[in-house]
Amino acid sequence: MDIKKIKENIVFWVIKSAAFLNLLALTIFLFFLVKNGISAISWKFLVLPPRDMMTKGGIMPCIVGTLVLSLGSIIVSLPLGVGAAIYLCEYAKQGKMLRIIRLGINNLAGVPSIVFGLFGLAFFATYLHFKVSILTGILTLGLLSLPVIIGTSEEAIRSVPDTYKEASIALGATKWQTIYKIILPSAIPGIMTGVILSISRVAGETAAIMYTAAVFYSPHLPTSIFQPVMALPYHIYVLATAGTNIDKTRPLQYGTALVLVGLIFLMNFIAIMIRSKKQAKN
Amino acid sequence: MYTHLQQEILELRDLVLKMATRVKDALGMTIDAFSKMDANLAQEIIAGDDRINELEVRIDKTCLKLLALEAPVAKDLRFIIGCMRASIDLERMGDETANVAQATIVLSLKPILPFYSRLETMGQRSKTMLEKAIEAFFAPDPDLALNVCKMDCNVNELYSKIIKEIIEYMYNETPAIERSVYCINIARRFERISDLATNIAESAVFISRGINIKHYCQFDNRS
Amino acid sequence: MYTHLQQEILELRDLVLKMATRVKDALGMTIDAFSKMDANLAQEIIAGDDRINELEVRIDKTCLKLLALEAPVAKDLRFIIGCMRASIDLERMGDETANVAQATIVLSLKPILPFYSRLETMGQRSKTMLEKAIEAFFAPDPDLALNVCKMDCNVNELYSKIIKEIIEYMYNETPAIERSVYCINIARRFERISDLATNIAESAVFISRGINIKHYCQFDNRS
Amino acid sequence: MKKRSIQNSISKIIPMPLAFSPLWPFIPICNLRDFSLLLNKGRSPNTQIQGEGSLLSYKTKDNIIKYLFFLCALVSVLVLGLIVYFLFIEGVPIFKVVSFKDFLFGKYWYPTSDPPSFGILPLFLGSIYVTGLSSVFSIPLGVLTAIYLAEIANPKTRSIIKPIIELLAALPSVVIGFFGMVVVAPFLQKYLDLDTGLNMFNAALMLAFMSIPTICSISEDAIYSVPRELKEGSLALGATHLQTIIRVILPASISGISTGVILGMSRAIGETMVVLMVAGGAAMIPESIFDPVRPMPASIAAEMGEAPYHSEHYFALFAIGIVLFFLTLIFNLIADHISHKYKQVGASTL
Amino acid sequence: MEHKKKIQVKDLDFFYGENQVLYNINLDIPEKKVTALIGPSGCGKSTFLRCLNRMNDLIPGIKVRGKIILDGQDIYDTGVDVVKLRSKVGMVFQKPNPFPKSIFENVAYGFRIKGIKDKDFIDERVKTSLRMAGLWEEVHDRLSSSALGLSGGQQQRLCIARAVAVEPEVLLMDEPASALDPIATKKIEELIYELKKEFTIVIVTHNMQQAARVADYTAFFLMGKLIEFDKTENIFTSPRKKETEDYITGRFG
Amino acid sequence: MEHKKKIQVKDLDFFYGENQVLYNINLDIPEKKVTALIGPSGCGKSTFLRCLNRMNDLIPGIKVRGKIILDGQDIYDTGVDVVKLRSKVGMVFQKPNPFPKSIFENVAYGFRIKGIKDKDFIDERVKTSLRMAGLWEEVHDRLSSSALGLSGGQQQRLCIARAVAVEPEVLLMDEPASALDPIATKKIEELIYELKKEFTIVIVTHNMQQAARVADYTAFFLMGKLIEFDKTENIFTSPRKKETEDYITGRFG
Ligand SMILES: Nc1ncnc2c1ncn2[C@@H]1O[C@H](COP(=O)(O)OP(=O)(O)OP(=O)(O)O)[C@@H](O)[C@H]1O
Ligand SMILES: Nc1ncnc2c1ncn2[C@@H]1O[C@H](COP(=O)(O)OP(=O)(O)OP(=O)(O)O)[C@@H](O)[C@H]1O
Ligand SMILES: [Mg+2]
Ligand SMILES: [Mg+2]
Ligand SMILES: O=P([O-])([O-])[O-]
Repeated sequence: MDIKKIKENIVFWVIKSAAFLNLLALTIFLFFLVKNGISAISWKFLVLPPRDMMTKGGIMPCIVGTLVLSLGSIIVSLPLGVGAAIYLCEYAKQGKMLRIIRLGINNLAGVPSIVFGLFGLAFFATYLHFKVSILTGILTLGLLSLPVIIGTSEEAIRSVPDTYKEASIALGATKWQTIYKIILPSAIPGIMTGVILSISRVAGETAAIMYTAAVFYSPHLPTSIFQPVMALPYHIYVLATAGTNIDKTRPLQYGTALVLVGLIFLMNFIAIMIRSKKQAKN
Repeated sequence: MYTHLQQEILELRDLVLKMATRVKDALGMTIDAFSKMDANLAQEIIAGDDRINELEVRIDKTCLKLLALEAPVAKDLRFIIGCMRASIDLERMGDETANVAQATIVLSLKPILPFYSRLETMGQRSKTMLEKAIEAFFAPDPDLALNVCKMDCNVNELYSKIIKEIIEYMYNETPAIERSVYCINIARRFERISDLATNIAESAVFISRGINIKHYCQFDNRS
Repeated sequence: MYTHLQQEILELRDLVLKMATRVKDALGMTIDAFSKMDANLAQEIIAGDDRINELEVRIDKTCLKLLALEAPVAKDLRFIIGCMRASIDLERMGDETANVAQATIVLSLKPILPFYSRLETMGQRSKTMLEKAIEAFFAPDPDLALNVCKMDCNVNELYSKIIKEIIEYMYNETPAIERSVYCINIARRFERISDLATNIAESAVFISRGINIKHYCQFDNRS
Repeated sequence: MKKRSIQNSISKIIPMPLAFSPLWPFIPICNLRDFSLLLNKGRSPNTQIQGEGSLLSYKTKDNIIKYLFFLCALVSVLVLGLIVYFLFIEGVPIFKVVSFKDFLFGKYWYPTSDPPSFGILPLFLGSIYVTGLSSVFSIPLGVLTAIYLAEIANPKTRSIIKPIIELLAALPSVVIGFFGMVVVAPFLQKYLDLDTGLNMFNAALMLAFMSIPTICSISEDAIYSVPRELKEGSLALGATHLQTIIRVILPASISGISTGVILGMSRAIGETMVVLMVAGGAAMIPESIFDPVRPMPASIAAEMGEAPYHSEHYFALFAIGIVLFFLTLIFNLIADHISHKYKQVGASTL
Repeated sequence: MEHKKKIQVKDLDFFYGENQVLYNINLDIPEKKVTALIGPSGCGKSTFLRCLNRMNDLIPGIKVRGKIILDGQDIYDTGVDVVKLRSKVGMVFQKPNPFPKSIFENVAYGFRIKGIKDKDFIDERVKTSLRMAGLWEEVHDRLSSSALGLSGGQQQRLCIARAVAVEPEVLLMDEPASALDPIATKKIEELIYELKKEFTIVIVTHNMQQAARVADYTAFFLMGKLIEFDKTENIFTSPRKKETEDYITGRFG
Repeated sequence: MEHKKKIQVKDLDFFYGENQVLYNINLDIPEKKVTALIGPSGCGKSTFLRCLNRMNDLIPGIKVRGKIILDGQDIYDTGVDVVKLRSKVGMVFQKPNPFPKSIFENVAYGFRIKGIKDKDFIDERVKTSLRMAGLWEEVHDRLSSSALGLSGGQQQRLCIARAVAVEPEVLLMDEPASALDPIATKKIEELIYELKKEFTIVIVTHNMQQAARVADYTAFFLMGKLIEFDKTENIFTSPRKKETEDYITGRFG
C-alpha cells in the first residue's frame, strides 16, 4: 500500500518538475529579453525611422509595416475563412467533395511558412507581377492564415448548438436567416478570438515575407500597396545576422524583439480575455 | 403549486359529496315516509335509487381513471381509495333505503303497529351516524369518525331490543306476523345502514391517517 | 420480461385465492352445520371468521402498497382494484356465514322445521354461485362471470318463495315464530351471499374486460 | 425590389467582414428583409401554407448563398493546388541538371561553386536530426506538462499556467532564434567549450522550446476532455490517482496526444527562422550533436536572396521546397489519420 | 373520434434512405387536444412528429409516401411553402434551446424573421406569449437580460413562449420535459394542460406516466407501426392490443 | 428500524467552502436493503451519497463534520485508507461510463489495479459479475470487443458489473437510470431488485416512482436537511411530514 503511495509521489514529482522546467525556460527567456530590451525602448525609438545604416534611430516603419501586413492579411482571410467555415458547418454534405476540402484545409495548415514564401514569390510576385510588395505580402500572409481562421471559425460555429438552428427553422426562418441571425452572432466571439490569434501569428511571421514583402531598409513609409515595406520580425533578423555592425546594434535588436513580443502578447491577451469571457457566459 | 390532479380530485370529491347528499336525503325521506306511512314518498325513493347507482358508476370510473393516469400517492391515493370504498358503501345504503321504502309501501296499507316509533328512532340514529360519518369523511376528521364507530354499538343494542320486542309482539298478535316480519327487515336495514356509516367513518380515518381500523375500531395498529 | 410487479401481483393473487378458498370452505361448512344442526361446527365457523378478516386487512394493505409504489396500469391496475373489491365482498360473505352459523347454534337446540331442506338448497345454490364466481375471477373468464350474474335471479326467486312459505308456516305454528324469524334471516343471508358472489363475478368482468357491468348485467356499456 | 435600400442594407444584412469582401457584388440579392416583406404582403398570416410566386423564391436565394460559401471553401484546395503547381513549375527544371536520385542522395551541397553540386542529403539529414533531437526534449516535457496541467495542478494554477503556455506558442520564431543566437549560443560555447554555440544542439533546444507549447496545449486539451465520469469511475473502484492516469486517462486521450506530438514535430521540421539563425549553417552531414547543420528551410531562406531568378540554384531551392512540402504533408496526413481513427471517447450520451 | 380532426395522417410511409422507419400510419389528430406519442426507443415517434412540420426535410435522403392533411391541405403537396407551414406548426424541443439573446428578443424572434416592425404589436404579443407560458410573473422585470440566465425549466417555458408567439395552430413537442427535474417537469405538464385550450398539441414522451397525465389521446408506436390509438384513459385502463398492454405494464422487452 | 444497520450517519454537516449544503443528517442505512434518497434538485442528495465513499474528497475546499460509521468504523477518521474504503463502497454514476477498453477489461479493471494476476480467478469473477449484472447472456460472445459498442442500458449494466466485480459491500448509485430509456431503466430497476440480496444499496433518484418501485427505505431531503426517513411503503402511502407529502404528491414548488 505504502509502496503504491511512494511510487505515486515520485511520479508526480517528476511530472511537476517537467512543468517547472518549462516555466523556468520561459522565465529565462523573458528575463533576458526584458532586461536587455527595455533600455532601448523610448518614445523616439517607436516613432522615428532608422538612421546611420540602421545603427541608430527607431523602428517606426517596421511597426507600421507589420501592422499593415497583418491587418491586410486578415481582410483577405476573414471573409474567405468565415465563408468556408459556414459552408463546412452548414451546407456541406458528407461525401467526396467534403473530404477533399477538408484535406485541403488540413494540409494547407501544415505547409511550412517558407514554402508559402516560395509560393508567394513564384505566384504573386513573379507570375502576377505584383513584385515584392505589400500586396504580395498581404495575399501570402492571408493564405497562410486562412486555415487558422477557418479552423477557429468552424469551431466557433460548431459550438453553436444544433438546437438553436432547429428552433429557428421550426419558427419558420429560412436557412440564411438562421445563419445570419442566430449562428453568426453566437459565433462572433469565437471568430474574433481566431482573428486576433491569426493576426498575432502573422505579425511574427518572417520566412513568408522575406522574399515577398519585406525590404531590408527604407527610410520612408510606402505610399501604395505595390511597394515593399519594412517589418519588425525581418528587421530583427536583418540586424542580428546581416547588419554591418551586429554587436553595435544589439540593443536595437533587443528593443525591436521586445516590441514585437509585446505586441503579440498584447493581442493574445485580448484573445484570451474574449475567450474566457465567453466561457464564463456558458 | 396547484396541479390539475388536485383539480380532478376536487371534482371527484364533489361527485362523492353529491352522492353522499343524495343518500342522506334518501335516508331522511325514507324515515319520513316510514313515519307517515307515505307510499308515494316511498315510491319516489325507490325511483331515485337509480340516480345513486349512476353516481356510483361515475365515481368508480373517475377513480379508476385517476389511478391509471395520475399515479397518485399518499393523501391523494388514500382519498381516491377512500372514495371508491365510500361509493360502494353509499350505493349499498341507497339500496337499503329502497328496501325500507319497499317495505313501507306494503305496510302503509295496514294500520300502524306499536313499535313503529322505536323503529323510527333507530332510523334517526342511523341517519345521525351517516351524517356524522359524511362530515368526518369530508373534513376529514378522524376523531369524529371514531365517535361514529362507537355509536354503532348503541344502534346494535337498540336493534337487538327491537327485534326481541317484535318477536314477542308476533307471539301475541298472529295476524300481524307478516307485517312484523317486514318490520324486522326494516330494523335490520337500519342496522346495516349504521354499519355502512361506520365503514365510511373507517374510510375517513384511512384518508386522514393512512391506517386501517376495520375490525379494530381504534387508531394504533400501524405496523 | 418478468418484473417484480408481476411477482407481487402473483403474491396478491395467492392471498385473494387463499381468502376465497377460506370463504368457500366456510360457506360449505355453514351449509353442513345447518343441515346437520351441528352447533360445534357452527362455533368453529364463527371462530374462523377472524382469519378471513385478517386476510382482508392484508389484501387491502398489499393493494394499497402496490398502488402507491408501482403505479400499475391496465391489466395490473384492474386486477388490483378487482382484488380490493373482491376482498371486501369476501369479507362480507365471511360475516354472513358467521351470521348463519350463529342462527344455526340457536336453532340446533330445537327440532327441525319443514323448510330447512329448502333453505339448504338455497345455500347450495349460493355456494355454487360463489364457486363459479371465484373460478371466473381467477381465470378470468367474463362469460362464466356473466352466467353467475344470471344465476342470481334464480336465487332471488327461490328466496321470495321461501320467505312466503315461512311466513305462511308462522301463521300456523305460532310457537315456532322465533325460529322462523331466524330462518328468514338465514334465507336472507344466503340471498346476500349470492348477491356478493355476483359482485365478485362483476369484478371478474372488470378485470378481464375493463368494463363495469354493475347495475347492467351485460357487456356493452363502454362509453 | 426597390433600388433605394440596396447599398444601405448591405451593411445591415451582411456581417461586417463580408461587407468588405471582394464578393460583395453578389450579395444584394440576399436582402432578406425586403424579401420576407414581399412574401407576406397582403396576407393575413397563417391562413395558408401554400407558397405563391414571389419575385425570387427564398430557395433560389438560399442556393446562391450556398454557392458563394462553397467557393470560399474551395479556395483552400485551390491554393494548395497552386502551391504544388508553382513549386513544381519552378523546381522541376533542376532535374534537367541533376538526376532526382543525385539530388536527393548527393552528399554535397555546393550550389555556387563551379561546377555546382546539388545534393541535398546534408540538408535533409540536418532537418531530420535537428527535429529528432528536439523531439527528445519536447515530447516528454510537453506531455508531462500537459498531464500536470490537466490532472495534477489545482484549478487555479491551471488557469494561470494554461494561458502562459498558449502565449508561448505565439512567440515569433525569429525572436526565439534571436534568443538562441545571442543568449544560448555564447552560453553553450562557454560552458561546453565548443567552437561555436550555433549548432544542432542549440537549434534543437530552441525548436523544442518552440514546439512544446503546441504539443502541450493539444495534449492538455485531449487529457482534460476525458470525461470526469471516467476518472471518477476508476477512483470509485479503489484505484489510486496515478493508476487512474496511467490506465484510464492516458489511453483515452492517446489519439489527441499523438496528434499534438506529430503536429509539434511537423512544426519543427518546417520551421525556418530558428534553424536559420542558430543551427550554424554548415551544409554537411553532422557527426556529433554539437556540429553545425543547415536544415532545408534554412537553406532556402538563406540562399534565395542570392540565387538569380531562374538560375539552376533558384530551381534547386524550389526543389528543396518540394521535398519540404511533401515531408510536412506526410506528417500532417499521419496526424489527420490518427485523430480520425481514434476519435476522442467519452461517456456515452443517449 | 368525437372531436374535430386537425391533422389527418393517411397511409404514411417514411424512409431514411433505403431504411423504412414508418409503416402505413393512419391517424387523426383532434383539434385543441393533447395527443401523446409513446413507444420504445427508436420506434419512430420523433420521426413521425417531425413529419408534421416537415422538419425532416433538413435530413438528406429521406422519402415520404402518403398524405398528411392539415386543415384540408396535404402538407407534402408540391407548392407548399415549408417556411409558412412551420410557422403554422410550431415546435418545442427536448433540451431547452433559447437563443443567446435577451428574453424579449427570444420571444420576438418569430416577428423579426417575418420582417414585422411594429413595436407596440411586438411588445404586446411578447407579453401575451410570456403570460401564456406562465413565465410573465417570473421574468417581466428582466426582459432584456439574457435568456441563458434562466433555469432549465424557465428556459423551456421561454421556448414554449417563443413557439406560441407566432400564433401557430399546432404545437409539436419532442420530449419537452425529459431534460428537466421533476418540479420543472410538473410545471411544464401543467402548462401543456393550459395550452390545449388554444392549440392542438402533439407530444412525444418517453415517460408513460407523463403521457397519462397530460394527454387526451395516446398513440402507441412499435417498430414504425401505429399499434393503437385511443383516448388516453382507455389506453391506460383497458388497451385493446396485447402489445400496448405489455408495453405500458412494463412487460415489454 | 428492523434491519441490521450497515452505515450509521451521525450529525453530518457538509460544506463546500463556506457554503453549508448538509445540515445535521442522522440516518441509519440498513444492510442488504435498497435505500433511496429523494428530494428536489440541489437539496444535497448527491453530496450526501458522495460522502459515503469520500468521493467528495476530490473537490478542494470541502469540510465534513460528524460521523459516518461503516461497520463500526468512522470513515472520516484519520488513518482510514480512502482507496480501500472505495473498493468496499462501490459506486455507479448517472451516465454510463465504461472505460474505452474491451468489455472484459472493464470488469477486470478492479483486479488489475489491485495487482491480481491470476487469470483463472479473474476470468471466473468477470463471468460471475456479468451474470449478476444480467449482462452475461448478451455479451458472452464478444467479451473482447469494445465496451463503447454497447447500448446505453448495456453500458450501465456493465458499469454495475464492474463495480460489483471487486465485491464491495455497499453500492452507491447516483441516478443510475436517468440517462436511459424506459425499457433499459426497467431492466436496471429489476437488477437493483436482484442485487439487494447481496449488497447494501443506496440510490439517488429524481424519479419518485423509481424510488417507490425499487427502494425498501426512502429518505427525503429538502434544502440540505433530512426531512423524513421511513419504509418506502409508509413514505408513499402515509408520510408523517407535510413537506414529504407535498413533495411526493407534486404540490411542492
Ligand atoms: N437522421 C437519421 N438517419 C437515418 N436513420 C435515422 C435518422 N434518425 C433516426 N433514424 C432511425 O429511425 C428510427 C426511428 O427513429 P426516431 O428518432 O424517430 O425514434 P424515436 O421513437 O423518436 O426514438 P427515441 O425515443 O429514442 O427518440 C430509428 O431506428 C433510428 O435509428
Ligand atoms: N463542487 C461543488 N462546489 C460548490 N457547491 C456545490 C458543488 N457541488 C454541488 N454544490 C452545491 O451543493 C448543493 C447540493 O448539491 P447536490 O449536487 O448534492 O444536490 P442534488 O440534490 O444531488 O441535486 P441534483 O438532484 O440536481 O443532482 C447545491 O446547492 C449545489 O449548488
Ligand atoms: Mg343490488
Ligand atoms: Mg361487521
Ligand atoms: O342484506 P344485508 O346487508 O343485511 O346483508
